[in-house]
Amino acid sequence: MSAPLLHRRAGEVVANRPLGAYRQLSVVLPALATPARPGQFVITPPARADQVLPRTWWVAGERTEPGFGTTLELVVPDPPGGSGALPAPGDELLLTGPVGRGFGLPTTPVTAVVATQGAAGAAGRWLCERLRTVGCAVHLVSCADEPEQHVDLVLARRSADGVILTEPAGAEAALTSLTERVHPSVLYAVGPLSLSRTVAEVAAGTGAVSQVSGVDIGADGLCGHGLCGACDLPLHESAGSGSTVRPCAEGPVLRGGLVDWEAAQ
Amino acid sequence: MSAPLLHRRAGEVVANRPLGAYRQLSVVLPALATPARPGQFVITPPARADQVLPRTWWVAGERTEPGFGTTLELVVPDPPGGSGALPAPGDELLLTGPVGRGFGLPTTPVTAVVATQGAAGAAGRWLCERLRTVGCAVHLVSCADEPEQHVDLVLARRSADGVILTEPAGAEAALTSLTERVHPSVLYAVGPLSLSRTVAEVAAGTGAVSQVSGVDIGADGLCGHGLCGACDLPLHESAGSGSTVRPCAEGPVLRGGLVDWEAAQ
Amino acid sequence: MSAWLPRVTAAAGCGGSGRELARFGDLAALDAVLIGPIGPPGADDAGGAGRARARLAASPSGLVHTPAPALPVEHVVEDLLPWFRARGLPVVCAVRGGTAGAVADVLQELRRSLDFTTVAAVEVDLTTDREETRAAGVLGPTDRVGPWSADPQACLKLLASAREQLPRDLLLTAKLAGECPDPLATSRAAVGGGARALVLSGSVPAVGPPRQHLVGPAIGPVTLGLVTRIRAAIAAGRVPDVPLVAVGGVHDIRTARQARATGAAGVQLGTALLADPQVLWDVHQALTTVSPPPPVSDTTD
Amino acid sequence: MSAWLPRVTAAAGCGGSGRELARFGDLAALDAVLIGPIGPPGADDAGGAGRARARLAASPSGLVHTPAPALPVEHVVEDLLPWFRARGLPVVCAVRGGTAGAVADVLQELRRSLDFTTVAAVEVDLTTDREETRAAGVLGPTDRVGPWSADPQACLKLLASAREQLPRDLLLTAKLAGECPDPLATSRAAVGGGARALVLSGSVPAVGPPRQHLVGPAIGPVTLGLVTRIRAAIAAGRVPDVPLVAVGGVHDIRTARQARATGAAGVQLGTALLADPQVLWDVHQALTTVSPPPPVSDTTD
Ligand SMILES: Cc1cc2nc3c(=O)[nH]c(=O)nc-3n(C[C@H](O)[C@H](O)[C@H](O)COP(=O)(O)OP(=O)(O)OC[C@H]3O[C@@H](n4cnc5c(N)ncnc54)[C@H](O)[C@@H]3O)c2cc1C
Ligand SMILES: Cc1cc2nc3c(=O)[nH]c(=O)nc-3n(C[C@H](O)[C@H](O)[C@H](O)COP(=O)(O)OP(=O)(O)OC[C@H]3O[C@@H](n4cnc5c(N)ncnc54)[C@H](O)[C@@H]3O)c2cc1C
Ligand SMILES: Cc1cc2nc3c(=O)[nH]c(=O)nc-3n(C[C@H](O)[C@H](O)[C@H](O)COP(=O)(O)O)c2cc1C
Ligand SMILES: Cc1cc2nc3c(=O)[nH]c(=O)nc-3n(C[C@H](O)[C@H](O)[C@H](O)COP(=O)(O)O)c2cc1C
Ligand code: FES
Ligand code: FES
Repeated sequence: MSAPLLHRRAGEVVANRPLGAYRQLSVVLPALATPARPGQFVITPPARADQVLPRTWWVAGERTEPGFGTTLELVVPDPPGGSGALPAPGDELLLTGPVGRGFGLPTTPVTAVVATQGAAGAAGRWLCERLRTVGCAVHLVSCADEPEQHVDLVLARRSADGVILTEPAGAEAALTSLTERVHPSVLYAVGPLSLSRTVAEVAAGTGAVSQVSGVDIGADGLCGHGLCGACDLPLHESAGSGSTVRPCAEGPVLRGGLVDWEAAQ
Repeated sequence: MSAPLLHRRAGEVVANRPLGAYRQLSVVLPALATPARPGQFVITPPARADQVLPRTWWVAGERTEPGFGTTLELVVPDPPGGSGALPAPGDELLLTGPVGRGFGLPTTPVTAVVATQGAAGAAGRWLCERLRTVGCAVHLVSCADEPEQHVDLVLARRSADGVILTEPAGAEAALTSLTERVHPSVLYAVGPLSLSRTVAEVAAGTGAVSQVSGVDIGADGLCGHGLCGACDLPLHESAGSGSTVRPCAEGPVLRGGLVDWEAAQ
Repeated sequence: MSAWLPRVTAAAGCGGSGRELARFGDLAALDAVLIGPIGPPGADDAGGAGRARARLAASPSGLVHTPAPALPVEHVVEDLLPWFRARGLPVVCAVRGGTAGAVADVLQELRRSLDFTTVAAVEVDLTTDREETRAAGVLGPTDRVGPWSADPQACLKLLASAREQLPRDLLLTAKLAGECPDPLATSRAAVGGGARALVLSGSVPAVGPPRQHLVGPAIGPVTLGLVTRIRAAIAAGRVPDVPLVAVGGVHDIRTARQARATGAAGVQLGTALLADPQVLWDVHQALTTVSPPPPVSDTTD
Repeated sequence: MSAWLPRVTAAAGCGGSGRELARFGDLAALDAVLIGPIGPPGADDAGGAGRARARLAASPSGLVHTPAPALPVEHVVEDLLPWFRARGLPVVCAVRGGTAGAVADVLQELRRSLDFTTVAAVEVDLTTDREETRAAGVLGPTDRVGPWSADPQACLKLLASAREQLPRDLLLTAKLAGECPDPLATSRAAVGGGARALVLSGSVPAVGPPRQHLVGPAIGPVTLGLVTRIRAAIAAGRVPDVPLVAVGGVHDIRTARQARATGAAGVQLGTALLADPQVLWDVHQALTTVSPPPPVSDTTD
C-alpha cells in the first residue's frame, strides 16, 4: 500500500491531430514521478452526460521535461458521430494514469516480435522503439481491416527491423511464418484479446515467452478501474482451480502463457 | 390546417451578453413570414445529452431586415452549473418558433398596466414599447426577489410612463393601488402563473380586461409543444364543465377572466 | 400477425388530442393518429376540483411523470372524431378506466358517434389502477386495488367486455408496462379476452407518492427486455401469436429499428415527441422505407 | 434504528475485492469496505468452463449488466480477510447463493476464518435466482425458480438460516431490487427472518436473455420510489422499523443527500465507482460532515 494513490487530474490538451483512421491527442500533465511505459493506459471520464462508463486509451508515447511537465501521446479511435467529441487544443482533459504494468523489456538483446491491431498500433510502435533502444531486433506485425487503420507506417518502418501488414484473420499465419524465419525469444501483443490469444498460442508453439495485453483498452463496456469484472480472464488450472486475473488492475500486460484462452471465450 | 408547419430550424447565435441576472441571446434566422409579437416564445432542444425535455424561452424582441434575416432577442435565466451551457456567438442554435399567440394590442389608445416577473421582464418591456407605439399610456410593475433580477430598468423606464418595483409578494398590493390611481382599461401579465392569477383577479375586481401568460415559459417540466399536458389550466364552468385550455399550444396568452384560478392549484 | 397495425403512433398521453401534432407535420402521411387517454367524464377529478394536470420531473435521460389527464369522451365525440373524420384520418383511441363498466361506457359513447368509422383501433390501458366497488360503508364507494395488469383474471374480463362493445373486425389492443408482475400471464389473459395486439411499455413505477412512472430513453432496455420475453413466450406457445408494439425509450430511428429487430411490429413514441414532434414523421419514414430482406430463394445474380 | 450501519460503501459487484479500491483512496477513512458477491466455489461455473465474466452494455444514463462473478469463499478466507484484518478494516461481506444451504455454507466458511473478527456485517442477496432441487429425473438436479425476492416465505427461511450461522450481534442485511413483485411482503419476511437493515436497489430487469439488469443514474427515481414505499410501510407499522440502505442511481453527493432525505440511513455506490472511484470518498466526506439540524428547543439568540 505504499504505491501512490491514483487520482483523476486535469491535463491540458495541446494537440489533436489526425493519424490515419485515428486521432492523436497530446496532453500535458504535471511531471510524472516514474516514466510511463508502453502497455500502460489512461482512464478519462465519459464523453457525454448520458454515458456512465469512462473511456480507456493506450498511452502511445511520453516525454517529460523537468520544470515543464509530462506530455502524454494518446492515439484514440476517431469517435463515431454519436459518442461525443474529443477535446480540442486548449481544452482541459481529466484523466487517471498512466495506469498499470507495462511491457517488460528483455535484459539481453534478443529478437522480438510485436503484434498490434487498431489504435493500439501506436503503443506497439512505441514498444518497438524501446526494444530497439535496449538492442533488440524487432519485427512488427500490424493487423488491420483497412489500409488506413495501420498506425503511422512511415514511423513504424523506422522503429522496426521489419514490418508485416496483414488482415486480422491472417495474423496467425503471418506470425507463424515470421517466427519460423526469425526465431524470436519473445512475442508481444498489444490490441484485442483475439490477437493476444493468437500471439500466446504461437509463442507457446515455439517455446518463446509472450507478453500480451489482457484487456482490449479502448473497447466499450470496460471500467478500467478494476471494479466491474468485465475484463476478468481465467488462468490455467496450475494457478489454482477457478483462479482469474483482472487485467485492467493486475495488467494490462500479462504473460500469455498464464491465461486459459480456451476458457476465456 | 392552412397555417404553416412549425419546424425546428437552425439559427446562428450572434451575441450572448449578460443582462443583470440573465443572459440575452441574439439569434439570426431566415426572415420570418409574419413578425414576432410580445408574448411569443421559442422552443430549443435540451442543453445536455442526459436531458429529455426541451427548453422554452420568451421572445424579448425581433428585428427583420429584408435580405438579411430575422434577429430574435431571447432573455434567459443564467443557467445554473448543472443544466448545461448556453451557446456562444458563432454557435448554431436549433429552435422552433416563434410559437403561439402574442398579446393583443388595444385598437384605441387606452391606459395599460404590464406586470412582469423574472426573465419574462424582457418580454414585458417589449410589450410596453408596442403599447406606446399604438398610443397607450403604460405602467410597468416589475416583480423580483433581488434587485438585479429586474430586467434592464434603464430601458424599461424609457418604455413606460411609470415603473414600479416590488417583490413578488407585494405584487397584488402594488397592482391594486396602481389600478386605483390610473384606471387602466387593460392589464397584462407576463411571468409565472402566480402573477397571472394576481393580475387576472385585480383586473376582475376593477372590471378591466386582462391578458396573461398561461404557462410559465422557461420553467422546468414543460414540453412547450402542446403534447404533455403539464400546462393545462381549467376554465370557468361557463366554458363547459371540465373544460381545460392547453396554454403552450392555445396561448401562451390567455384572457385572464377565462381561467378558473381557484381550481388551477 | 397479418392484421393491420400502425407502424408508429404517439404513445398515450404524449400526443395531445392529436390536433396539436398537426402543427408539426402532415397527419395524413402517418398510418394513424393515436388520441387519448380517453376517460369517462370526471375520470380524473381530484375531489371535483378539475382534472389534475400532468406533472413532469427530469431525471437522467428520462422523465418521471404522473398520468396525463384523460380527455372526456364527450369532448372526443363532439370535437375530435368529426375533425379527424372530415380529414380522413384513421384514429387509435387509447381508453382508460378504473372499472370494466367505465371502459365499456367510454366505448359505447365512441361507438354511438356518427364519426366512429374513423376509429381504426382501440387501445385499453392495463397500467392504470383498477377500482373495486365495495359493500357500502366498508371502504367507501370505490377503492384502488392496484393496476389492472397485476390481475390477469380481471384483464381477461375487461378485454372481453371491451370486445363486446366493438365491431368484430376492429383492432383491439392492450397496454401493459413495468408495473405488471407477471407479463406472460397478463399477456395471455389479454389475448384470451380479445386483444389482437399487445402494447408493451418499459415504463417503471418510480418515486412516491403512487402513480408516478419513469419513462424516456433511460428505460429503453426494460422495453426491449419485455418484448424479448413475450416474443420468446409466443415462440414457446405460452402466449398466443399476436403482434407486439414497443413503447418506452423508443426515441429515434435507431431505437425504433432496434425495437423492430427485437420483435416489435410497431412502435410508439412518448417522451421523444415532447422534445421534438418531428421525430414521429422521421421514424415513420424510416420504418416505411425499410426494404424487406430478400427472399432466401432469390439466388439470381 | 440505532444499530451501526456504514454510511456509504461500494455496491455488491462494483468494488472488486476491495483491494482494487485501495489504489484510489485510503480505505481506513471509510466506515467499512464491502466485498462480494461471495459465493460457494463454482457458484458461477457455466458448464465448468470457469466463472462467467460480467458484461456491461451502455444505455442512456445507465448500464445493462450481468451479475458480477462471485468471489469464491476460499479466496476470501485465504487472501482477502487476512489482508483487511491486518489493516484493521471492517468488512461487509455480500453473499450470494441459489439455495439456503449454499448461503449457509459460505457463512460457515467465513465464520471459521481466524480473521472473521474483521467482518462487520453480512449482506444477503435476494435479487439472485433461487434454485430448487427436484426429484431426480424430473427437471435435473437444480432448477432456477426466479429470484429469492419473489418468494417471501423462502426469504424468511433463508435469512433465518443465515442468522443461525452468525454471531448474535453481527449486522445482517438483505438486498432486494426491482425484480421483487411485492417489496412490502419481502421486506417483512426478511426482517422476520433476522435482517436488521434492508438494502433497497432500484435496479430493474432488462433486455434478454435473463439475468440482466439496468442500473446507473437512469434508475435513481426507481430507488427513491422503493425507499419511499418502505419508509411509508414502516411508518404505518406494516414493516418492522429497520434502517434502509439506498442503492441504484446514487452517483454523487447530491443524489446521496437526496436518498438520505428520502429516508435512507446509508447508501451504496455502484456504477458511479466504475466511472470514478474517488466518488466513494467524496460521498463519505459529505455524509460525515453534514451537521444535524439544530434541536427545535434551541432558541437562544
Ligand atoms: C525475451 C525475454 C527473455 C528473458 N530472458 C531471461 C533470462 O534469460 N534469464 C532471466 O533470469 N530472465 C529472463 N527474462 C526475464 C526478465 O529479466 C524480466 O524479469 C521480465 O521481463 C519481467 O517481466 P515478466 O512479465 O516476465 O514478469 P512478471 O513477474 O509478470 O512481472 C513483471 C511485469 O511487471 C512489469 N513491471 C515491472 N516493474 C514495473 C513498474 N515499475 N511499472 C510498471 N510495470 C512494471 C514488467 O513490465 C512485467 O510485465 C527474460 C524476459 C524476456 C521478455
Ligand atoms: C384594452 C382593450 C380594450 C378593448 N376594447 C374593445 C372595445 O371597446 N370594443 C371591441 O369590440 N373590442 C375591444 N377590444 C378587443 C380588441 O379589439 C381585440 O379584438 C382583442 O385585443 C383581441 O385579443 P383577445 O385576447 O381579446 O381575443 P382572443 O379571441 O382571445 O384572440 C385573439 C388573440 O390572438 C392573438 N392574435 C391574433 N392574431 C394573431 C396572429 N396572427 N398571430 C399571433 N397572435 C394573434 C391576439 O394577440 C389575441 O391575444 C379591446 C381589447 C383590449 C385589449
Ligand atoms: C406526460 C405523460 C403522460 C402519460 N400518460 C399516460 C396515460 O395516461 N396512459 C398511458 O397508458 N400512458 C401514459 N404515458 C406513458 C406513455 O404512453 C409511454 O408508455 C411512456 O412514456 C414510455 O414511452 P417513452 O419512453 O417513449 O416516453 C404518459 C407519458 C408521459 C410522458
Ligand atoms: C458490473 C456489475 C455487477 C453487479 N453484480 C452484482 C451482484 O453480483 N450482486 C448484487 O447484489 N448486485 C450486483 N450489482 C448491482 C449493484 O450492486 C447495484 O445494486 C446496482 O448497480 C445499482 O446501483 P448503481 O445505480 O449505483 O449502479 C452489479 C452491478 C454492476 C454494475
Ligand atoms: S474493466 Fe472493469 S474490472 Fe477491468
Ligand atoms: S407544456 Fe406540454 S402541453 Fe404545454
